Amino acid sequence: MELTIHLYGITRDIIGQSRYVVQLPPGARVQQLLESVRTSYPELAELKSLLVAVNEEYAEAETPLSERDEIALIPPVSGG
Amino acid sequence: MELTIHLYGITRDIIGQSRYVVQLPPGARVQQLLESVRTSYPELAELKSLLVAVNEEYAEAETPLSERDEIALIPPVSGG
Amino acid sequence: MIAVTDQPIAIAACIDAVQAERAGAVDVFIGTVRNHNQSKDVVRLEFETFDSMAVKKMKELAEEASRRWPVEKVAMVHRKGVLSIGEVAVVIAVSTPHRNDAFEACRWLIDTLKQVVPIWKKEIYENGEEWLEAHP
Amino acid sequence: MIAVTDQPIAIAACIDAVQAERAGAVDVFIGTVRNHNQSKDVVRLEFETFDSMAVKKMKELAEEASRRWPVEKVAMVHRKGVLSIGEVAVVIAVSTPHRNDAFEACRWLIDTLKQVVPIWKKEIYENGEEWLEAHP
Repeated sequence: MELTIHLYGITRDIIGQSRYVVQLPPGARVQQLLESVRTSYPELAELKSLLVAVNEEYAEAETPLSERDEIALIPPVSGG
Repeated sequence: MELTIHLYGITRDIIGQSRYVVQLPPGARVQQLLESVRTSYPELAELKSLLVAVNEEYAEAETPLSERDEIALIPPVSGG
Repeated sequence: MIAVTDQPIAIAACIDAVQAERAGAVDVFIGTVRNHNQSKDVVRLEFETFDSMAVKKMKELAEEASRRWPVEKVAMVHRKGVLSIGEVAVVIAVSTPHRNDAFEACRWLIDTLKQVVPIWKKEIYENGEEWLEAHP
Repeated sequence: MIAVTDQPIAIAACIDAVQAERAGAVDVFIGTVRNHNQSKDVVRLEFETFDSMAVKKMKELAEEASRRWPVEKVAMVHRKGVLSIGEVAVVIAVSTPHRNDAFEACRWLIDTLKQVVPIWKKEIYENGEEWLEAHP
């Protein structure tokens, strides 16, 4: 399946665009998405943390993904 | 000596005026002032506390008083 | 800005007064007149103040806070006279480089103001009135 | 009032938004852009936000604060875009019947906002820039 990942902050800078399309097998989970993007962009592995938001909610490593989900990479937040 | 005592809040209500003149022997201290006003107005003894300010500073029981001092009774404060 | 006033307190002016380039945090405490206290319905409040000593003590508190925490600026304004429900009785604003200090200094200032600054609050009810904290 | 905005934050509107007759206390936290951070001179800041999720998370925090403390009302507004030194990045206002709860809820809200709300801060210096908190 083809997932569109929304990028913010330093992940946008590292990947160089605000959306990133990744191909994953059907039924892939958050953990596989993270492994895929870290393989393509090793700089992401140097971040203090890297979470995934699915439909505006922080997702677990085991959360399954689908093409209908709104998916975002969430590097360490620093608001306030 | 004749001391003029400034009154605020409940002490003003109890004594019924905003200034109160008290006669004390020369060299009298804060403690004697408190004893004098409590004798004249026993309701003052029922307050949670009663302090004396001399020249805009909280005074000790042993602080001597003079006619040149600005003296005030300070019942329990409740600002804020 | 440290003052006792018989006019409505300008909160924005208090906040403006603590602006500082090195400050990353401002904490502002606003005490307002609420309609209920210890199961009594409050109609209005009256604050009486020993003005000159109150301002002197508030300045001392601001200095003490600046010794205890890395404070940039402090504003403290207390209202006096008759206040209706919802009106602002006191505003304390503190600016510091980091937020924990702003919270701690501001909280210490309002707690200590209530203990040592010569200001007295009378609550007026439908059937009576009472000077707060007066009796044990 | 809970929002992310690219316009200057109206502090007075945040304070007005938490007015309540039962509230005797309002605590307001204001985060501003300071000119110095970890020994670097900051020229300006840039906040990037995941708007819809940020507002959702801020609403969840306001609800959680209202479960933990007897909160009357909460206002949280975060700025996004480019900010100069001294500009307001975030305002959190909380009203409660008694002051301790206002301080505690407000402090918890800003601490937790900084941990979970998807907002990212980039500091711009004379010679470079850096996304804060990104690296260990």
